[in-house]
Amino acid sequence: MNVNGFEPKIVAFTCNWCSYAAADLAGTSRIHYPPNVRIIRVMCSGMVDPVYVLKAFEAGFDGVLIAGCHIGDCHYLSGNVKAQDRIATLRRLLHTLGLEDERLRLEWISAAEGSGFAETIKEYVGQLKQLGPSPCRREATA
Amino acid sequence: MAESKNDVKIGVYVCHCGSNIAGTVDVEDLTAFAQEQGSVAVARNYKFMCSEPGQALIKKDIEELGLNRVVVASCSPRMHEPTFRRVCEDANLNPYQLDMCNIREQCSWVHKNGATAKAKALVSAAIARAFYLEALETREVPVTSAVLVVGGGIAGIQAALKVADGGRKVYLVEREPSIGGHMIQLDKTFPTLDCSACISTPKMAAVKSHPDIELMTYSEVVDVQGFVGNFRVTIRRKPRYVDESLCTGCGICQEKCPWKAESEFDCGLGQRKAIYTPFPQAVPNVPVIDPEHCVYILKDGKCGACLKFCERGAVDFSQTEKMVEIEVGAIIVATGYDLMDPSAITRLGYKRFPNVITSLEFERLCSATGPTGGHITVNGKEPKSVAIIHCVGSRDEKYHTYCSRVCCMYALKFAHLIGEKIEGAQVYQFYIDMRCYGKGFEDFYQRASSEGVTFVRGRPAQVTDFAMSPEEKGKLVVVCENTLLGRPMRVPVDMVILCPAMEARADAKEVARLFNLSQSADGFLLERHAKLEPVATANDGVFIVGCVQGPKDIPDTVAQALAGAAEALSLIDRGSVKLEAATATVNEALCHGCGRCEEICEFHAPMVRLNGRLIPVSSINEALCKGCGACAVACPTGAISIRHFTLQQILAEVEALSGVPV
Amino acid sequence: MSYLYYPGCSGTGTGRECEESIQAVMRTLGVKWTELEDWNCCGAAVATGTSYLLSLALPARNLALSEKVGSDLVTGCSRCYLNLIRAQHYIQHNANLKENVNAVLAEAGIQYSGTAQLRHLLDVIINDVGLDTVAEKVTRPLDGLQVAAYYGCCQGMWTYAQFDSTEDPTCFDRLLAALGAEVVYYPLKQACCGGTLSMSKRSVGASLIGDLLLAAIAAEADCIVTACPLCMFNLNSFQNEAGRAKGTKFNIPVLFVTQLIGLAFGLPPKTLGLQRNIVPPEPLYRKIAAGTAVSSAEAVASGLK
Amino acid sequence: MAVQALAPRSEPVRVMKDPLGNSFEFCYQCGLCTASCRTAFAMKYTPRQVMNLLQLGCEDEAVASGSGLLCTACYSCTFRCPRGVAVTDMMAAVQRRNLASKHADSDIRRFYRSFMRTIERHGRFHEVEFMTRYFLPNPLLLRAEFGVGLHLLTKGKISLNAPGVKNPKAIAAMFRKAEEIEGRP
Repeated sequence: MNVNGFEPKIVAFTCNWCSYAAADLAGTSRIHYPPNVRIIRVMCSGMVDPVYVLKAFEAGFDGVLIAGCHIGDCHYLSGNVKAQDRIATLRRLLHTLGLEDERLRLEWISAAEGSGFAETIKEYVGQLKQLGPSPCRREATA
Repeated sequence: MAESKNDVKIGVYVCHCGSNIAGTVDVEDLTAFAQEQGSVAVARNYKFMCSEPGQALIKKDIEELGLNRVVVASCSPRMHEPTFRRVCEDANLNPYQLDMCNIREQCSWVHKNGATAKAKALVSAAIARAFYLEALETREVPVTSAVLVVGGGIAGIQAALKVADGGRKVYLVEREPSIGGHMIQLDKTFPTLDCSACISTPKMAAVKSHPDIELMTYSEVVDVQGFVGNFRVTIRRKPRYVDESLCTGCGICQEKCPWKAESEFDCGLGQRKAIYTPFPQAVPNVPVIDPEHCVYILKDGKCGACLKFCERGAVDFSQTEKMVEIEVGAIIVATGYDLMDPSAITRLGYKRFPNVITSLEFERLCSATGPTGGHITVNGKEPKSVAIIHCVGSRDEKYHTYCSRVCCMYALKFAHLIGEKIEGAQVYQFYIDMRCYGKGFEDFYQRASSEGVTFVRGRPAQVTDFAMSPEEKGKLVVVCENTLLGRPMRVPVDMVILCPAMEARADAKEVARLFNLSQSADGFLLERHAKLEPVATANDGVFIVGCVQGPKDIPDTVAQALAGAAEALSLIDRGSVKLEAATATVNEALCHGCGRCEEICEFHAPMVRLNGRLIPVSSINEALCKGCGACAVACPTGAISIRHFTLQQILAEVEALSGVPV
Repeated sequence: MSYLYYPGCSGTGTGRECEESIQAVMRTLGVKWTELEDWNCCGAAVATGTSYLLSLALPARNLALSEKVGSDLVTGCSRCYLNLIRAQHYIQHNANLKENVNAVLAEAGIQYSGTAQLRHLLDVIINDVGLDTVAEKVTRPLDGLQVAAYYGCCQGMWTYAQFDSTEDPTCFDRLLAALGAEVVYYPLKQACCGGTLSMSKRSVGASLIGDLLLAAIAAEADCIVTACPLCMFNLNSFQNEAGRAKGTKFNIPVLFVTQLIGLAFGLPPKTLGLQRNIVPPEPLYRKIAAGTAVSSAEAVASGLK
Repeated sequence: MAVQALAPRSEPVRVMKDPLGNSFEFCYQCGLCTASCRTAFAMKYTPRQVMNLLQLGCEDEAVASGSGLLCTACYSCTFRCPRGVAVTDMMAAVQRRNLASKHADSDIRRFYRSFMRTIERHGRFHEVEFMTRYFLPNPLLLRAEFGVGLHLLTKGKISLNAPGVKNPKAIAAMFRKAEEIEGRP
């Protein structure tokens, strides 16, 4: 279902070396995408503490995107792999909170993939519109 | 830093960037919004914040209003963070108390509606984070004034010479008995056709005689400890069984040694003795004894011809493997490439037909120092017609998807050399695309074409000895499509030269692990940035040059070698290195010394040891720490945090971002 | 272990001698199998020309049938094997395809899950029975018999990928060597025989077959051995046409692999369907008899001569 | 006769774009497929050229050429292609469209149709029925094949009553369903 006029709020943790650079490239190439996403720059996707994700949902975000370098390209060799490993357990935790899998998303976007970044955001916003507001948020408003 | 909430004075500076930002974002509204945020002492906007007047504006406020935090809302920090950090420093504010807010690349340039709202969110987040920013000290450590060069091919040689000429100590480590690498195996070099040995042997000699170069051949790096500017390297020196200090290189031992083996240097086309130097111009000109073939070693004590005949008594079977430890400030990895073994592609007949050979084997056949003394013959027969097959194992997802970059050109060179050495020889080039992109390459292409070479555009499927016509009897037949005519072709020839892919060394993985580097998908080692950091790597102080990074011709290899030398020199000549200030730090009160951080860190920065009160706690070697944050997340007690990216700071950002509606 | 056997359409017709020899040899080797019940045509080389989906669904039905029983499905026909393994492979790697195929199979009241185990006759003989066992059964070694081992194309590309090298398979050579035969160097061992072109486009088919025969003769082979009924049919039936295409006359025996194994086992030619071979194989008998120390009495008894 | 200049087309190519492996777009025209092909010499357009025509959107040209009919599906090209293009499947798709088009050689079309018809009717191949369907409309063919036919008969290699599957209707139903899902070709 698509909640009328519902605008999902997304926070994106992007690694400084690839995905943040990709977002910059999307900018320099003037590739437009919905403003629903707010970016937080971290040095590495492996730096994203589960606490940040939980906080984000608690604070009322509808989706959390963690974006890093492609596997094998990590500036810190394997930070992205660590992030990947962590996501699984984190997902289980989110389940218990009644949050759907789609609300936490992991993407590898290289510094060269400006359009890729824009596409990801477009696609994700659409997906979250289908999904509707985050349960946490619904409770908050209810 | 004991600083109470109301001591914090934040200045917010919104940049118009001409119309780049102001055209989409309502900068006045944004400034007003910023002004209302807590702890904000002043909020201003200006046409170009990065300009002189813009910078002056900020400096003035810091000094006059006593700001202790600065938020600049403009372009990407990847663009101007260094600029504004300098501004802060000039005004005696710690540069780490600046936060940049990206409202151009990530806002005004990518949104129309909602740009201002988003800008507000971003600014509020920056302000929230700025509140928790701490002053950080960038530490400096001295640099060891010596460089390790790994690999004695043309890349390693050139890098070593350049660094040594700069007056710095160089250790050059080579696995083989002599330096020279692949280049010394080549006959002539394209496109200028100068003799490979003639141009590389002087360089090799220069290495030997250079006072600042310590050459270690027949040796391998086995361990690397430490960090940028301060590496501790362990080198294994294999027993040569010949005392380098005594040997005069007279060669009597090789003459008298009765035991033969296939010559690696001649690709197995020729033979060498059990005690040997790979080739006459070897550097050092000191033989090694190959324990696999020396009967004195195999059947203890029998033979010993070399012992008897060496007047200097340099032969010394009592030698054993030695470990040497050295300290260097920078490392240049130049371990080169392997040539793919084309027998994997059985249909091309390599190893089945003696007259199907690889490019390197052909180089040896052509070379005056080679097994045939420079006569192009197989089993004593001189070919009257030769097929040269390009892209063997290159540009082929079954083997290597990349282009090996040098084959087109040396294939043209081969055609020329054959024409030179064999009267009226017919040469066929089987190519897919002729890639002659380098300086003077196209001219060489033209020249070769004018010398009666036949070009057939098509990737051959097969090299067979099945004759379908009298002309094909007793010949090798190359089966392909002439793609320009769209006609299948069968070309009978006397010799086939395969141009196999240049591939990553078989032990590239171990090398990567040893020096803490990453490999790209094709197996070659990965540079830090494909364009702007071509020889630097993810591991500060370690540089990769030549074919270890990817297929290259000699000019490109040398250019990289010199770039590596420049990087190494600029690093050690600085005398000290600034260490990343945004590193991990341990709160001993919370640490249980569980060692989870030790396990997860790729850079061996954390180490658990007993503290003053003999409690096991983790401590971070800031010189090694890259500030990636892996340990902080892994730490079960939250004892570890990353400076400049603390839990507080990021949670504050999240909180603030959620505050402003989309 | 016991197998399910998929004879394929040629077994009752053009490939009858292949079928007969397969049965005879497997009996001798003590391999237990039952025929796949209610099997259907795999679509041969023709279904692809009509419908992509059918070219997968027809073989898939047989795979599905075998799944019900649960034992390995064996076939001695390369084309059948190719179609079966192709279907298995494609369906496994394309969910959408699997859906469509099962939609088609539903019409026949059956579904394919993907658990079927497919085996090639050679695979079973060489890797399950084992060459040692084969060698033990040899009573009339093929000493001095020069054989051109013709692997065939789709075999080379698909079959051998499963249990041998794709580009340069050798299992055939090993098998024939175990029989005492001398495998000659046959450069066209993986060149395609033209499949149905021999019928649908004679001029082309005949010339392809001609090359194969020429190569075998050039290699001084006494006979060609194949493991594919279609190759068998082509190389036997069109030697005149091939001769015309190449301006020569051909008369070289072409045997199905199990026919030659059978001879080495001393089985009577009739049980191996050798009388059905279009090019008379008799010259080989003499050669075999000569090459081995068998009394003419035995030879007569076993029908050699 | 003047050769008409070839112009690239924009309409989408209809041959199967979803084979296992890459589609023709990935082809870089090295010709390894053709070089590996035993029948390419007889094709108007070699496999590589067929891929090129598809890349140019000139599918009809490829279909009309009938090159697809000469593919024996030996898969050498597919297994060797350096870009992983499923050449064999592409050729088969072109072949399908040719057989369904006005360009089809009537004998070849009948060869395929007769073959599939016997399978549709019996679930298995049925020599006699096939031969009747295939040869009767063109007695010349029959004469050409007479020698072989005779051989087969005398050697007892033509079964006059080959058993079919238990329920041929089910097979026929499969044929219809496939057509319904795919449309033709």
